[in-house]
Amino acid sequence: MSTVVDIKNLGVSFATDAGAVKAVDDVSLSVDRGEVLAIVGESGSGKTVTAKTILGLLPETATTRGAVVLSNREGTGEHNIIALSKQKLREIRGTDVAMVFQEPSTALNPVYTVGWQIMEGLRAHGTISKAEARAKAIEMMRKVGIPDPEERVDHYPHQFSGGQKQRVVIAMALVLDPGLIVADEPTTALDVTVQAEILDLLRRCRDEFGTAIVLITHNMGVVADLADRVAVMYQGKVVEEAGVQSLFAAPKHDYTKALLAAVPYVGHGVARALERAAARPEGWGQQTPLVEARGLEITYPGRFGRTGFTAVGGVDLVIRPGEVLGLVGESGSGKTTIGRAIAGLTKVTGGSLKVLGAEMNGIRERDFRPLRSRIGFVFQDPASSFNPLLTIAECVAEPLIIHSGVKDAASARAKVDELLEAVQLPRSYGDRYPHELSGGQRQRASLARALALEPELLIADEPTSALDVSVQARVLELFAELQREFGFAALFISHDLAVVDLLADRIAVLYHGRLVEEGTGAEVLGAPKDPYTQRLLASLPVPDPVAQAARREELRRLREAV
Amino acid sequence: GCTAGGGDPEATGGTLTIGTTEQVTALDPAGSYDNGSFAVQNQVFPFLLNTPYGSPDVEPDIAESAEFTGPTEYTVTLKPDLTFANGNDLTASDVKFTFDRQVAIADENGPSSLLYNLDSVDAVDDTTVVFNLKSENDQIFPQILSSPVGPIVDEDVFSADSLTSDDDIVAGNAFAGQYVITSYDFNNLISYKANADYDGLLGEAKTDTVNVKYYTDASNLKLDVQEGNVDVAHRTLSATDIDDLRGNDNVKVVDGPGGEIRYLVFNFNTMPFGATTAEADPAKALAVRQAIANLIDRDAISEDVYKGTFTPLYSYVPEGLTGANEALKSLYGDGNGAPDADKAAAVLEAAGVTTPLDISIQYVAERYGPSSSDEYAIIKDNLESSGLFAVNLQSTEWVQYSEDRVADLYPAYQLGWFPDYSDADNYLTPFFLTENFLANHYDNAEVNDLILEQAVTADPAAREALIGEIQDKVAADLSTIPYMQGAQVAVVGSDVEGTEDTLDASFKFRYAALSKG
Amino acid sequence: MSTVQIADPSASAPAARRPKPKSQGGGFGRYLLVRFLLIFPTIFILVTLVFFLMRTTGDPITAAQGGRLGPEALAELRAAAGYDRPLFVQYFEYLGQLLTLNFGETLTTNRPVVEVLATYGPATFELVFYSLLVAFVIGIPLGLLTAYYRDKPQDAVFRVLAIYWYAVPIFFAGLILKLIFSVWLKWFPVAGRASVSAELQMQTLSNKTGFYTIDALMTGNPEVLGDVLSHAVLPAIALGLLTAGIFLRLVRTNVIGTLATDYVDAARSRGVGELRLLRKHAYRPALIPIVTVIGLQIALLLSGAVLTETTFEWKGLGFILVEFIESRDYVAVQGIVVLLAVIVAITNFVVDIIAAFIDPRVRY
Amino acid sequence: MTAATVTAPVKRRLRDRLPVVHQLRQSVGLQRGMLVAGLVMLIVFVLSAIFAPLLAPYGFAQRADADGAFGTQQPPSAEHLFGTTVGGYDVFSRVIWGTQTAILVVIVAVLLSIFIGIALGLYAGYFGGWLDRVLVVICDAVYAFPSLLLAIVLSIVISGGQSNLWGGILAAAGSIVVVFIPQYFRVIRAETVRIKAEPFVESAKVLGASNSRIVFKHVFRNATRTLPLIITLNSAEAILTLAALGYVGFGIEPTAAAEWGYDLNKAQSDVTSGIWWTALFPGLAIVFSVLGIMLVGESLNDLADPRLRGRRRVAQASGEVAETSVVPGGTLTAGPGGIEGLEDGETFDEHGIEVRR
Ligand SMILES: Nc1ncnc2c1ncn2[C@@H]1O[C@H](COP(=O)(O)OP(=O)(O)OP(=O)(O)O)[C@@H](O)[C@H]1O
Ligand SMILES: Nc1ncnc2c1ncn2[C@@H]1O[C@H](COP(=O)(O)OP(=O)(O)OP(=O)(O)O)[C@@H](O)[C@H]1O
Ligand SMILES: [Mg+2]
Ligand SMILES: [Mg+2]
Repeated sequence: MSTVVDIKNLGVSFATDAGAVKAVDDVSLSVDRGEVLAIVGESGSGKTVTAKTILGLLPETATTRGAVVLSNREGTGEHNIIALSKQKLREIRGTDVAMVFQEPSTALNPVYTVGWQIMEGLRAHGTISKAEARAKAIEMMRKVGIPDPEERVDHYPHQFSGGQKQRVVIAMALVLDPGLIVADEPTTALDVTVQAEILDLLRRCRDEFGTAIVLITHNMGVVADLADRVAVMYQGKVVEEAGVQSLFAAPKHDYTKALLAAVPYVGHGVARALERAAARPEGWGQQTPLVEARGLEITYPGRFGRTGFTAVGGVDLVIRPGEVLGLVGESGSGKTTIGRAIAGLTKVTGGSLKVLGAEMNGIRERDFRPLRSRIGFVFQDPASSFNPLLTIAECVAEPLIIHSGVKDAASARAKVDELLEAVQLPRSYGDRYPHELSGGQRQRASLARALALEPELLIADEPTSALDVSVQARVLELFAELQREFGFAALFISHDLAVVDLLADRIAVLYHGRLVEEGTGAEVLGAPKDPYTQRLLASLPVPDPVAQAARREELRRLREAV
Repeated sequence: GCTAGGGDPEATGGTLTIGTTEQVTALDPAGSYDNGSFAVQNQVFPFLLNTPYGSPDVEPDIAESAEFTGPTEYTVTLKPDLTFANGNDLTASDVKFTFDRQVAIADENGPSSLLYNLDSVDAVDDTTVVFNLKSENDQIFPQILSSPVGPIVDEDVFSADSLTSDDDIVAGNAFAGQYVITSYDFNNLISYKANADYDGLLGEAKTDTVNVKYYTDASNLKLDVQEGNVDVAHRTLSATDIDDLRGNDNVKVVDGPGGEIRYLVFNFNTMPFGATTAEADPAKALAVRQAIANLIDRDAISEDVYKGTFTPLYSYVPEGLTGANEALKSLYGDGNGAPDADKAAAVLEAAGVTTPLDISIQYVAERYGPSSSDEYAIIKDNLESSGLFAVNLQSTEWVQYSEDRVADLYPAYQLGWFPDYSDADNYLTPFFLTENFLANHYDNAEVNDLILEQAVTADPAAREALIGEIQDKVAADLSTIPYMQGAQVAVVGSDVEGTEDTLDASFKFRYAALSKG
Repeated sequence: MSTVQIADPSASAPAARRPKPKSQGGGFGRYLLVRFLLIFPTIFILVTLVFFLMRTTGDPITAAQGGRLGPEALAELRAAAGYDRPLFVQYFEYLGQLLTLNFGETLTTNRPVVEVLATYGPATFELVFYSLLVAFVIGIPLGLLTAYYRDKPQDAVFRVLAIYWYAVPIFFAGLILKLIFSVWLKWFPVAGRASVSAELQMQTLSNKTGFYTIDALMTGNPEVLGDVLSHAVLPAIALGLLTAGIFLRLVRTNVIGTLATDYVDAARSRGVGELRLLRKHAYRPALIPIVTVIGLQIALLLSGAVLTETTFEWKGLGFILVEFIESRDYVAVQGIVVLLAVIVAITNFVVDIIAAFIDPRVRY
Repeated sequence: MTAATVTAPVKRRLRDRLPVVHQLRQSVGLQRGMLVAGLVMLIVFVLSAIFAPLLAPYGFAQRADADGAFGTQQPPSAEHLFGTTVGGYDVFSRVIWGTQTAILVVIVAVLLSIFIGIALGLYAGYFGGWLDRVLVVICDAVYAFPSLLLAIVLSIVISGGQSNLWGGILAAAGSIVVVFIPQYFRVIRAETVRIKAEPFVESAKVLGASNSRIVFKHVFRNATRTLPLIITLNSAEAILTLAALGYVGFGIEPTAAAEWGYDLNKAQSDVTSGIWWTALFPGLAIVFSVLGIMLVGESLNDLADPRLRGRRRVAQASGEVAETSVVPGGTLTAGPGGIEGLEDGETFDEHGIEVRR
């Protein structure tokens, strides 16, 4: 095996008025033909910058040191990317190295057909007739698994689903048959089920085309699924590099250890849930539920008189006091919609939804407002759920001002400080503006605000999806602790089974606006009955290369069975 | 360069291009009462009576004779065998039709109000028309027949009870003046052709084809005449433009007497010490008017603002018209037309007016040309530099102005006047009768009677004397202060002849007099 | 751990919006219909607004005869014309007329409003057309150029120039253009839409359209066409440069925006050259917001046309409207306003269709 | 997208929070050049308005001094730097005094339209309903009407065509106001509609905050971030509209105030007669002031938009190793600094993301 790309002592700094700022520091890596190298590491550690260097895609403000030696597929020529002229760079991009982007919907130009975009790469490199290019594009689309490629070649990006778009992006990368594909978080924007398919496709790229892949990801499951070798980056440096098995089995660097420890596994929560169930008082099951949905239906009105869109239909669910219900499902399945309906943000259009005894179907805002003090809401995106013009203390004080008759933020300060400490934020953070906090800190402040009035019910809509794994772990822990302490009931929404599993007493699985399965973690995750849940579980890559290999088999069987 | 040439390449010799900034309202004489429309009508419609080149007085045009055959009976005999350009006969019946429809239509934009003295019209035979008048011996009536209400129209083309559209008139070729219109693009371009059938007072047209281009911006017209793209620019170039063109060898600037006047009106009720003010005192009010009359520097306005295109006016009837005098010249200022601040101060002191006196003066921003503001800046200067007045000067948009001035809102204000016909009466009757259009509450029974008398005085000399007397009396009262008289100015290419002939006191600019050498 | 809900990094880039939910697809025709129907409330409001505004400014009779007639005579005429009746009576009368598509006759010149529109509309249309042409030819390439050279001296120079074009009042620019190109260099005529001889030739056409370019073509005389075109040059430049400045800015902003999107980077990673990136990948998506704004610019352009028309003796709607406002010709003003509203609405309508043509996400 | 290392952040200093000052400090290179040029022009403009009585050798309506009348259309000379007008006024003095009129109109126009526009925009955007729809259609209709013509009609309506200083200024400003209100309305409404859907507003709603509290505490201040930019653009437009009104004959009486558009109107025939100074200087004054304002506006726009802003300083490396976390590319991370904040750059530079040494 020969080396496709050899990165030697790469250093990347961004030139600014205030001097150089280093993003990548003395990184050396190499990838062999047909090998998948995964780069993991926390956010901002320089993964993307490293990857972009391989394609020479860094902005003009960047200065690079070291060498990135790229050889072509045949192994006949070598180029040091860093020293290459613009024109030369253009020539090797696409032929020697290609890139797959994170968000397929933004990596495709919306105003051109996908065929046009695939062909463009072909025509940018050498003379090829239109018909030939088209034939090649169709063939490549077929290879990446797009049905009816003859027809779909003339479709526009928006006419494809997210997974298909990513396939098209991969097709574009493959069409010039490059020796190396750099994939920067290629599945982050996709549902787990789709993610599994794309990972399959990437694996086929390696196996059938012999393409080397540099795979950048946060997701240790993906690493376990696809990578041959793993490089762990931390603060611009590669702190550890090892084969995938040995890395998972015996991480050496502290950061790697911490990272692996922070990754939630499906099944870890089962024991905890059992414990909690056991601790419940007698007759708990008979208490009136805080939330009770019967045949809940939510339709978004269509614009310009079009028929509306039914996001949620015929959902039955119950949340009892002190209970955490986990709501999972793929993107667009209606999770957020249900959460918002319970909080009175979205109108219920059918069925019945009782929240704290009030019937939400047809309720008026005025009647619901008094009940709001008993409900807390934690938003998915901690950054945008704070008014950027108010300090954290003012934000956290707001519920107190509204409901407990406190005059202003200053007089609520004592209580606010208490709350901040409860979520383990130093008091002094209260004087900062939201943007002056890190994501994890903001999420904690958000929790503090939601808990200010000691609500009976907390709705948390993907509260950790914007966070890094390690930060997520800390926030989840805190959430669990607070839940124990305050004893609120919660609707915990997430698309991540493992996260839900950690916290929830019961798990509800939503699919296309319908509840397909509901039960305790052990029931749903241990012995899923609904085929969708089964597929979901099987698609979830576990962060363990050995176990994952077995699961892959299982998933393949499952797919074939369908 | 690809500059478009001015002249029409096909026509030979006899083509003239005229540019104007006036606007046409309608070709139909019953639907228009403005200079722009009348300028067109003058070329293409015949009049019973008209002013010959070089004179303000009327003579029979397509009529053979016109005279009073009774105190209220004005008989006009047409020349025989008159025709319109379309071949229709022009008979007494057309004449009767013309005036009957004016009265019947009485369009709000029309001049029918000029027929205030007309009772009825009889067509006695094909060539004889009798106008039955309401009041006796109306000396103005012949002038009226040459005014905007007088163009004779074809009864076969025009509608008897409604306005006839420009296109119908042009299509019907209902013309019998010196020219006919061959191509008509409303307010953009009119093309005239000499009318060989015209057989009236003014004679044949000197130029065969005349194109009139309508401009909206005087400076564009100025540039075009300067560049030779138009041969004649008439009404209205700015004073600056004319001044500049006077020094240009490619063009000639031709001046003639003008009937347009500017005057300052006093509202006898609301002016300082006016009848309805708190300290009403007619003597003091008169002193104020006199002081102002003493202070206005006409020469400065004429020279600085108008560069000679307007000349000082010292009476109510403009110079050039029969009967005009210079009544104000001797009464006010230094006696030679220049202002006299000491005299003004003395007048006010004698009347016991404490100075400086606050006075508001209003003018119209655009109605009377772009220079009104400069004109009034000078007047304000004149009044204030004497130390006798503190002037609050304001300008107002025309429509509001017209409403406000008759609502007694303005103590003193600017107005201008364009004559309907070139007779002194047109500068007296509308203004100084007890009931007048100024509505400024000026009421002098003596003047009122004199005005009525001159209108029916048949003897020219006696009438002239009366007109002089009226001017002297009003000058003493100062109902208004006239101060400017506009000259007619045409700028013509150096090869254009005949302009002098038509820039006369008739205030009718006739294209037929012009020719290109 | 992966996340689904990564905030769309280019959410602010208009071209990179998330695809619309499926339920909204297929309704484009309906959307256009609604858009089209919106013309009517717009017209209704404008007409109402203008009706009452105009009535508060005085009446045409005072405007025309205030310098000749006394108050009683004026009042008599006003009564005869019906202006002394209650406003609402007059208003509903007018609405009734409008409903029967009767625009009436102008009060000052007694010409059918429709005829007035037919005379002056084409002039404005031609002027706007030519100036848009200038604006496109100058504004868009320069916009691309400045985007390409962003923050380089070329960029700064053209941007300042664009702002300058916007900052120079159009009448001032017109005056200077005339002095330089007509009086001094004598390249172009001073003003007007055609010279007298050309106009006379076009007058003889039996089926003249009022669009001088078309009429000139119909005369079959190349000199006439040349004459007409040479008259259009300066006004088109005066108005066009102003618009070009706006376009340049727009194109620059949007192209820079799209240049920062992932798909441009993606195309770059495929080896697509920089110029092609600019021309194909950045420009076309950027065109969508540009086209939309151009639609909104039409009203502005008509405003600019008022001044251009006065400066260059270009007898169009804007110019004539000022005259009608001054003479309080209610009927004419209202008629023209209806036409303007229709033009603006139709433009926006067409712009939507064009935008849809550029943007497949709307089309399907 | 961006990663942030949040080291104990210093509270933003005042100079970083003042709108224009902040942008000035933030700008670099040519963008700073444009901003500085614009600011300089703007300052000259404002100063000459404030100090007009000192700067102008004569009054705006002065036609004569102790030595007698100035004379009309006199070419530039030592006594009259820019010559005199057809009305016999000193061009230089009128150009200087004209800044006062222009600024008054700008202030009145912008103030009036801002208040009304914001109030309507907030209301319509937040509450929606039929009033919203009606207002939107009305504003669209007004937008469809050429603004200059509307301004003409309104100047007649407002002042009855009267033209003393305040009559003239109010008429000009008033007519501009009516044209501008729809613009402010549109912007504020759009912002409000957008902000209404922001999680922080929803979170306030979930907390049970009353509508008025949400509108004033949460929506209002966030909705006004783009205002400085619009204000500059509208100020420029106000000057141009005033000039255009003056030019078409609806200007302010020359003895009441000096107005460039009016002077240009009067100078029309001068220009074609070789008298260049009466038109050139008022014309240049318009260009100068509008150019200055536009340059500032354009620069603010660039600096507000992360896509357009030139790269700028990144905070000093502090060398501290701090917690790292993901900052999602949310749109509303602006500090109280004002107009920018359409971006995450604030966190990006002030608080040291690139702390990698
Ligand atoms: N254009 C740029 N200018 C200045 N700094 C930059 C630029 N691009 C990236 N950086 C900085 O370089 C560092 C590494 O960024 P990079 O995008 O490689 O992180 P990453 O590991 O991919 O993180 P993530 O997981 O969030 O994608 C970060 O601190 C980032 O802020
Ligand atoms: N305001 C809205 N108007 C119309 N449709 C909507 C609206 N909000 C959401 N939808 C649609 O309703 C469906 C469910 O949306 P919802 O946000 O509840 O999904 P979700 O399960 O939370 O997905 P995700 O994991 O992506 O957050 C989606 O198809 C979405 O497009
Ligand atoms: Mg990255
Ligand atoms: Mg969601």
